[in-house]
Amino acid sequence: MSDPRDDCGPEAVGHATRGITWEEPLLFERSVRGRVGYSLPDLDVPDADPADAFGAELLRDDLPGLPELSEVDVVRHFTRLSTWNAAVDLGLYPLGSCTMKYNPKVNEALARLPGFAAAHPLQPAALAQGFLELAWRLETALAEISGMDRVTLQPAAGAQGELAGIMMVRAYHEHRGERRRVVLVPDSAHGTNPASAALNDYRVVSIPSGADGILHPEAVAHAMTDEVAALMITNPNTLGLFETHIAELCEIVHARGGLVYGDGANLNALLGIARPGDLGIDVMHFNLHKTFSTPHGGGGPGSGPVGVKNILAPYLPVPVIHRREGSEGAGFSLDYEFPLSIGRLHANFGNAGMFVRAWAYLRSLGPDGLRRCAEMAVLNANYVLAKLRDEWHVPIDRPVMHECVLSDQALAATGVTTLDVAKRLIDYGYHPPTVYFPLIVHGALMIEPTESEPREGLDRFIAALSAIAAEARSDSELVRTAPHRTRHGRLDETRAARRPVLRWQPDPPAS
Amino acid sequence: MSDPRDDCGPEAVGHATRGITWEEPLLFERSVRGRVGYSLPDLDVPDADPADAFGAELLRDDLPGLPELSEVDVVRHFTRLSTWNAAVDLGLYPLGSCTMKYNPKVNEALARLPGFAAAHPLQPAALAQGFLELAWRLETALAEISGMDRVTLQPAAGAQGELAGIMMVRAYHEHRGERRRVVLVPDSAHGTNPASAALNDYRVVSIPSGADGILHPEAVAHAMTDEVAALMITNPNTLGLFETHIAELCEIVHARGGLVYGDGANLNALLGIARPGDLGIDVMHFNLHKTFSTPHGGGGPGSGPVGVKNILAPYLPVPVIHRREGSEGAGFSLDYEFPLSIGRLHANFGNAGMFVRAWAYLRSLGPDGLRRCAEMAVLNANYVLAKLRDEWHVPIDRPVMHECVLSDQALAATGVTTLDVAKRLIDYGYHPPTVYFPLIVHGALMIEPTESEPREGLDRFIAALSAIAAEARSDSELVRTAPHRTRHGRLDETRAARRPVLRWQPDPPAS
Amino acid sequence: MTGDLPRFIPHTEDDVREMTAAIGVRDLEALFDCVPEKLRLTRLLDLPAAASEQEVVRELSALAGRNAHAESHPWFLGGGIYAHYVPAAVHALASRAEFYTAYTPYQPEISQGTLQTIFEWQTMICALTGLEVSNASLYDGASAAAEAVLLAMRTTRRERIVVAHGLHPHYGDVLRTYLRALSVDIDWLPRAGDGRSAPVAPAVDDATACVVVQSPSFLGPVQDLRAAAEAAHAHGAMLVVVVTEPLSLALFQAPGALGADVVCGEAQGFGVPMSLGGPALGFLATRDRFVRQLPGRLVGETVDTRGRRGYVLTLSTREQHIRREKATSNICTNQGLCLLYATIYLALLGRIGLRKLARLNYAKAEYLKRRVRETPGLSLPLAAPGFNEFVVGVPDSGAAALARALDGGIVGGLDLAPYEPELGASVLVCATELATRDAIDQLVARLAAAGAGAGTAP
Amino acid sequence: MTGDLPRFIPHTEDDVREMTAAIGVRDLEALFDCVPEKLRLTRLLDLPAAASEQEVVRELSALAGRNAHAESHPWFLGGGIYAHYVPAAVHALASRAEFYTAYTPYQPEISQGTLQTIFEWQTMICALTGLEVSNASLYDGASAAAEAVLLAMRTTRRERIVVAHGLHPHYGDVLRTYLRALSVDIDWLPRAGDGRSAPVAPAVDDATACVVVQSPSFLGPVQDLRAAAEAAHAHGAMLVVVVTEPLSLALFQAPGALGADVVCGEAQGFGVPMSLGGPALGFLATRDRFVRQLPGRLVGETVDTRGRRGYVLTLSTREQHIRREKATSNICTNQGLCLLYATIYLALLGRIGLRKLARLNYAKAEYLKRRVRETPGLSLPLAAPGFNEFVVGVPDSGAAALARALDGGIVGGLDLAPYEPELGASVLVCATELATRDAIDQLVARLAAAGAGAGTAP
Ligand SMILES: Cc1ncc(COP(=O)(O)O)c(C=O)c1O
Ligand SMILES: Cc1ncc(COP(=O)(O)O)c(C=O)c1O
Repeated sequence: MSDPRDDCGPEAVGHATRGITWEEPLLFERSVRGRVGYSLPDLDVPDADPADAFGAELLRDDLPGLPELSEVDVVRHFTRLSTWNAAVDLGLYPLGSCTMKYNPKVNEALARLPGFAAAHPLQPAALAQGFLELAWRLETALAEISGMDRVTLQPAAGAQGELAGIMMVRAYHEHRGERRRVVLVPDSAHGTNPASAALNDYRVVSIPSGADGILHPEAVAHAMTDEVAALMITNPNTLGLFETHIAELCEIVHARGGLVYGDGANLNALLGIARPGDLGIDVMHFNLHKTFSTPHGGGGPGSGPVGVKNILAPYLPVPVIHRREGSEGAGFSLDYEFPLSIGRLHANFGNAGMFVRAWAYLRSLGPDGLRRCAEMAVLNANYVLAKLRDEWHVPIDRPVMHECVLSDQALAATGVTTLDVAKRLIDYGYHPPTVYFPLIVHGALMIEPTESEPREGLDRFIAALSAIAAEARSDSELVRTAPHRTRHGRLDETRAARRPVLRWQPDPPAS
Repeated sequence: MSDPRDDCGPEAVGHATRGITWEEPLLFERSVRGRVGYSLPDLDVPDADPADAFGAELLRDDLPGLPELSEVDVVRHFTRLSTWNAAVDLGLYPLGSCTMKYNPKVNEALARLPGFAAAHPLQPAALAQGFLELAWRLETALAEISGMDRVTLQPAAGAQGELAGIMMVRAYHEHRGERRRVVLVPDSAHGTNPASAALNDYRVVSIPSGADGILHPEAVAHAMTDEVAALMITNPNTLGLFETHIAELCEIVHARGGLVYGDGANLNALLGIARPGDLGIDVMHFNLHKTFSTPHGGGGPGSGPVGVKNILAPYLPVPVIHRREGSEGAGFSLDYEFPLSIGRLHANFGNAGMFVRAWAYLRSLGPDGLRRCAEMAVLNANYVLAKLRDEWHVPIDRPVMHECVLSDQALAATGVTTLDVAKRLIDYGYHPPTVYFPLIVHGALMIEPTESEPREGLDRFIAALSAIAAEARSDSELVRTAPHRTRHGRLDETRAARRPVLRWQPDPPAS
Repeated sequence: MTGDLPRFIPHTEDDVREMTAAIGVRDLEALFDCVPEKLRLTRLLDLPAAASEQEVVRELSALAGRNAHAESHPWFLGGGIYAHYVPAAVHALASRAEFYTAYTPYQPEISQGTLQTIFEWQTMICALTGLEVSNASLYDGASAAAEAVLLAMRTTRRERIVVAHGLHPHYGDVLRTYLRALSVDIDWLPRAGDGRSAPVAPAVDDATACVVVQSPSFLGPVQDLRAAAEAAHAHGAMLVVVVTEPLSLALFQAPGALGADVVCGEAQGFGVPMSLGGPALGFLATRDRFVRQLPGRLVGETVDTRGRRGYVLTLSTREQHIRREKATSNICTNQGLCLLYATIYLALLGRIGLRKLARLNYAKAEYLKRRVRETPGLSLPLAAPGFNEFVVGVPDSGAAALARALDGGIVGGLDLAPYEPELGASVLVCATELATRDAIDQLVARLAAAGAGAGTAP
Repeated sequence: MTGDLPRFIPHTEDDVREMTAAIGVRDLEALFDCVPEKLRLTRLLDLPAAASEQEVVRELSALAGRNAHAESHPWFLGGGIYAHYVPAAVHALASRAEFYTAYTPYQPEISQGTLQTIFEWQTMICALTGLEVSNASLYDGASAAAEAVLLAMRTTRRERIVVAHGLHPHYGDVLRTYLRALSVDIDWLPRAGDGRSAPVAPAVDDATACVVVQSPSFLGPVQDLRAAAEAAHAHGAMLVVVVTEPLSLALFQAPGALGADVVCGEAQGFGVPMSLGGPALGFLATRDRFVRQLPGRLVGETVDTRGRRGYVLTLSTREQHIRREKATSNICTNQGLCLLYATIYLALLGRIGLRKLARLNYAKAEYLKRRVRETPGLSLPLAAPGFNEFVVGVPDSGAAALARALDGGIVGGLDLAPYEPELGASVLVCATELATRDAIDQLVARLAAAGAGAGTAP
């Protein structure tokens, strides 16, 4: 087809085209009275009428909001829906800061073993030794990887890890009779950092990044007071830059009795290269769903273990997995004896299923493989940067680590914005990079290829971005109205927020 | 989009639209020297050089024809390829004669249990009692469903079942000192029928169907001689019609010492309604991948058990599963003591994995559910016929069973053929029906909805066919050049046959 | 491994050579020049060497083999995570890579599958809770309860919380953890004789932000939500209802209909594998007027440039990536895939099936209760009726009774000694559709007395 | 079940009412008026009543639990079906519904996924066999061998077959079955002392359609294919090489390069689950000039209306649906999904990995051989070298030796008594990448003598 909306440039570049897609309404619109999608065993005990115990008015007489569908309907519904998503298994998903690396299939198979998937959190430790050993080994490995002394796996995601970490910081100061009220957060930080600090009732003071995109000792020294409980730092930071002054920054904070929190979202770049603990970080979180390949699940689950130095160990959330040498091999138990613990963060162990995947990943890679991750992730990011540097505006043009940040400035004259570029990339078969973050870069396009993408894949992606830059100049309308190949054109997000429709409701019966 | 090639008619009808699709070259075109997609254990025994035993010239030094890819490459390759297929899980797949019913998910999960999927055909019977019991129960159930006395599960598909059945017929006659040379096959029969007879060195004599689409006693009587070993009959036949004279036909054949082979491909229509064995059939095959919901797998595997009356039991293929009552419950063993057996048809038990699925299906449905299958399959076929009768030409317009056959005759004036209609149906989101079969109907469109399709799904399909009939009159070009929404336009099959390219070969190095 | 490159990192040595050249660096080492020499790790990490895929499978299968699970034992252990049958279609569909290898649907045009699923979930949770708006999941039931309390505090600008007796003890712990930094006064109500909470009315005052009531309670009894609602509303406080067994919502009147302002908790019971309690599925629903205080993602309906209906993430001005320290919550990654499991599950069970399943669970539990009543040595200390879980008094100790059950191959329930010591020797038992009559009879016999077999059943 | 309609048959009673009305029939019964009254079944089928999904899972899991399998025992049993590690990615991809719920790709525009996969398979089989054209699978190795012989008979118009010793006995049985109706004279050659077949040359004459040689043979030895080819070709006969362990193709010279005209057999070893021997994966490759005699489906490259490359089923004039009784074979449904498994497997292992894996298998087998040689009581009756499988002479009887192995939890191999009685007490053992050194040592010790433990290893 010759319609440019349909055919995007030379096959060499166009990594996607148009094909047939099935339509599918909402479950509720498919529902048919009396249709059956379940099968339940016969009652092998006498039936019991809850009305006898509760009286009718406490009971529900119907669930009108739920659909009635057959298994066939449901299978087709979700199979069709799935085909409307972009995904790592379909192509490059360079969402900056999210480390959308490939999720090895064997990890999924192992997490589905009944010994993990059908086990219960409250079964006696004696009946869960395999899981406890796995969790203990994972904690130990994460400590070694990060240079921390102790690790808890409980936080369900990075943000909850931040919350836990800052809680421990708070407990630490309070235990020493100090009531510090401030947490320092760089202006380039992810939104969860200030939000997590605020949840701990801390006042957030923002530290400006230097013109070179990193934090400078002066800036931190200037903000550092005895009121400051901690500095939250992300290294490499959200511009993909290594905080070269990290050691000095930590000294400044430590000198005034503060602690340093490390946001480990970007740990992928440091695996086997450098350890946050060695850089002076006192407490940090890991994102198993980023660095350790557990799948992102369309928004989650993640897993946000937290590593601490010994000074913070007394404050770890309970229970803590305890390993004791026994006559016949080691045994594992749950230890609640942490009087200074911040307490529990999760009803159970955290996202245990992710521990299984992450451990399988670590076992598959080993120390050399982990280092290889970091090297290839950094190689890929710098390769993309090197190839795009000339055509695109690079706000801070320095060697990067795992990701690089471009901006739409070079296209200013064309009226094409970062959002337009993101949408047009979809036509080329790519999930867009992270856009408009970090906030300190105007019109940011944050590209994290991860180590999973082969070189020729990057070349195609680079060619697509070049083609789009050319399109912006030759036919900006084409870009500004993208995407064109998807089932949906650009969706109206403003309308969604102005007139929120947040659930389906049947049209009033046209009686 | 307003291009009719892109947008097919009112949303109400258009059950499909266009969306983004990922391109993907051949594995070999993706291959990169040195790329690794495997992981092998270290050698825990001394290495051994085969050259010591064989000498270099008997060994291969390379496998240049195989690709070098990472797991990421391979996963994306096949994930993308999969999105180019139509499938039962995506929508109606009314391929006549193939019974493309829904394949319950639980059957897949059960067949993957290591106790089935990782078991070996030659392990001692004592270590395979669970499987042998399942196979024995399935044989017993199929016998009850069909009214046959004994069943063998060995044939790997319907056609191999036909082969086995006709072999037994042959052995039966030979054992009685008769050397019959002819097999009667109706002109509406599936191609495998004559092919299977021919493989048994029988001369195939074709019996004309009556104007009403079924076999008439006169026609069979006329062809029936002492030379005839068997009549192969499909009931319901490939026009979806029940052979109402079946009992009489069988008598005619039996009277002259012949046997009647029943092609069970269409058994779905008779489940719990009537039993081939009661109709006079002496031997028949089942298609587990049709009637009993085992998935079609993109072409297979199928499974073609054969049921026989006692007169043919001595000729069953070996081994036969034998059940003996033991002190602690029944035990199962393999019986080879069948001196008159036609022998083996399969290196092992046949497509055992399909037995598991079929048995799970039978357990899920029970006798009422099976009858419900037949009723709903027949209801669906007649509903489609009733709704299309006026607009489409129905060569033989009688109440049908599981499928109905239309032709393109009503569109003759428009120049639109059955093939065009089939291709245009794709644009509407449907896999086309079987086309140009049975051969006795010119331009046949053979529609088998199966019981899996809900009524409203049929209504959409019917509306699509009506819309196409209208398009044929208003814009025949649109139909004759279909499909338009797929990644590929109509493919040139003639060219493929004229200049066969049957494997990929590297372009000669441009040195 | 045989010194091979990792199978899922595609770079060959040639790639590396050409790419470093294109970048203009000497070698891989040089890529890390920005990391100060003295900060670099000069050794390999001290981790076990890489294992091949088949070895990894062997190792982890062996570990899995050392855990009991609901497919290896008759299972009566609940207490917040429930053993229900998950239809095979749920796993088959949730295993579609387009779902589980995607991330938060920031880009709606290429994420409609995830977005429509969330919208369907929001709709069904509203129907089940009797409320008007639901978010797109939280970490688990415990953090959902904590987030609900924070929502109530923001909404009412009050800092006092009344917690009815019967909140899952771990939820209570998490609530304490979440509120530690804030000066909140929490009033924990005692248990009434029948097992329900002491009435909340006396405890509520005009400083109360919300009343938190779990129903069915941790010990099983269904609580008096209407009374709690009246008491709370009488003082301008909100009623937060916590649910740990979501299936109970199919049997009992919707909490929203009884006056709840927020209904939250754990939805694992809707087809999500138990998986040692995580990943689980926190849910939270409330009334439209509180939507701007809602934590977490939210999906809304809209149209595209061609007027075609579609779905997008919306009202994100509540969220951390926009509001930062002023956000309603710090949550970013949520439990999306578990939401998918539950949405598929609810679609399959549906309007009729879910209620039938709830009745099935109720009948099993009632039969178990009856057998307990009939069995000497066992007792039912709490009179208030519940759903599929309740307390059984045992002759010696919970631990001993459960050990007897385990001897019979049965995971019999939860020893309440660490949780409710004042109940004396007792266990919390749960009977779902997985419990056969025979297993129930066995359990009862073994809880009652050493060596007893099912023989004691009539 | 609770009297509910089957969950995967969507019709409600309303649907039935309206649809029968639209058709114009009284009721469902009336739909079957075309079935003569007296032929109708007047009772319900005598089958077990429907069970719910959870009950079906329990029942079939219990049956599965009563089978030994390669994940429950160290496994040395081969004999045509091989225990290899199947990478998880193979299952994950082959479980895509778009692959397994589709059928034969008759309609290429909506079946490119299946078609391109088959084309890739054809290409790789050609590379592995050293031939020029491969079909899209046959039922299994045995029927593939039979089809190969029929191809040779059609091509040469001759009816005499020479079968070298070492053809899998079950394949021999199937060959007899397939040829029974045709007047074919089959010459079964004896075994030579070293375990290979007696030379074929003396047996071939100008009436011979083909010589059939399995290599490695059923007993393990690699046969002299070059000699067989020369002998066959000298008389205008074809050489059909049968392969039951496809991995051996990665180690040894391609049969096509040694003169084979047809290479066929069983490709289950390429990532297809053993599944009690089926579904398996028959393959068949030959030379371009014989393509019109090829049985089964064939995929070819072509272009679409826009000139874009694509794939279609081709040369179908060979097939039953066109040629009917004159077709090259009666096959219709084949083993497509197994072909997908194998294609994914080969893509993952690839050019380098497959050879490394073959070497790994060879090394394990050689170590096992060495341990046998060193162990008193055991012997290696056949001198000719092989791949990963060979015959071990045991002191008492194969059955007794295997029973000892099983006592040690090991499935030790195949008792050859029923197959090659003249070899005396012996078992056929196979060592793949799954065999650990420790398991091998255990096996050897147990085959050798009752009660012996691994302790006897040096
Ligand atoms: C830099 C950074 N910090 C923290 C987070 C929060 O982690 P999570 O989403 O796992 O809660 C993210 C997630 O995107 C991030 O990119
Ligand atoms: C009527 C009929 N008979 C026989 C067959 C052959 O069965 P199979 O494909 O399982 O070999 C088919 C398959 O389509 C068929 O439709």
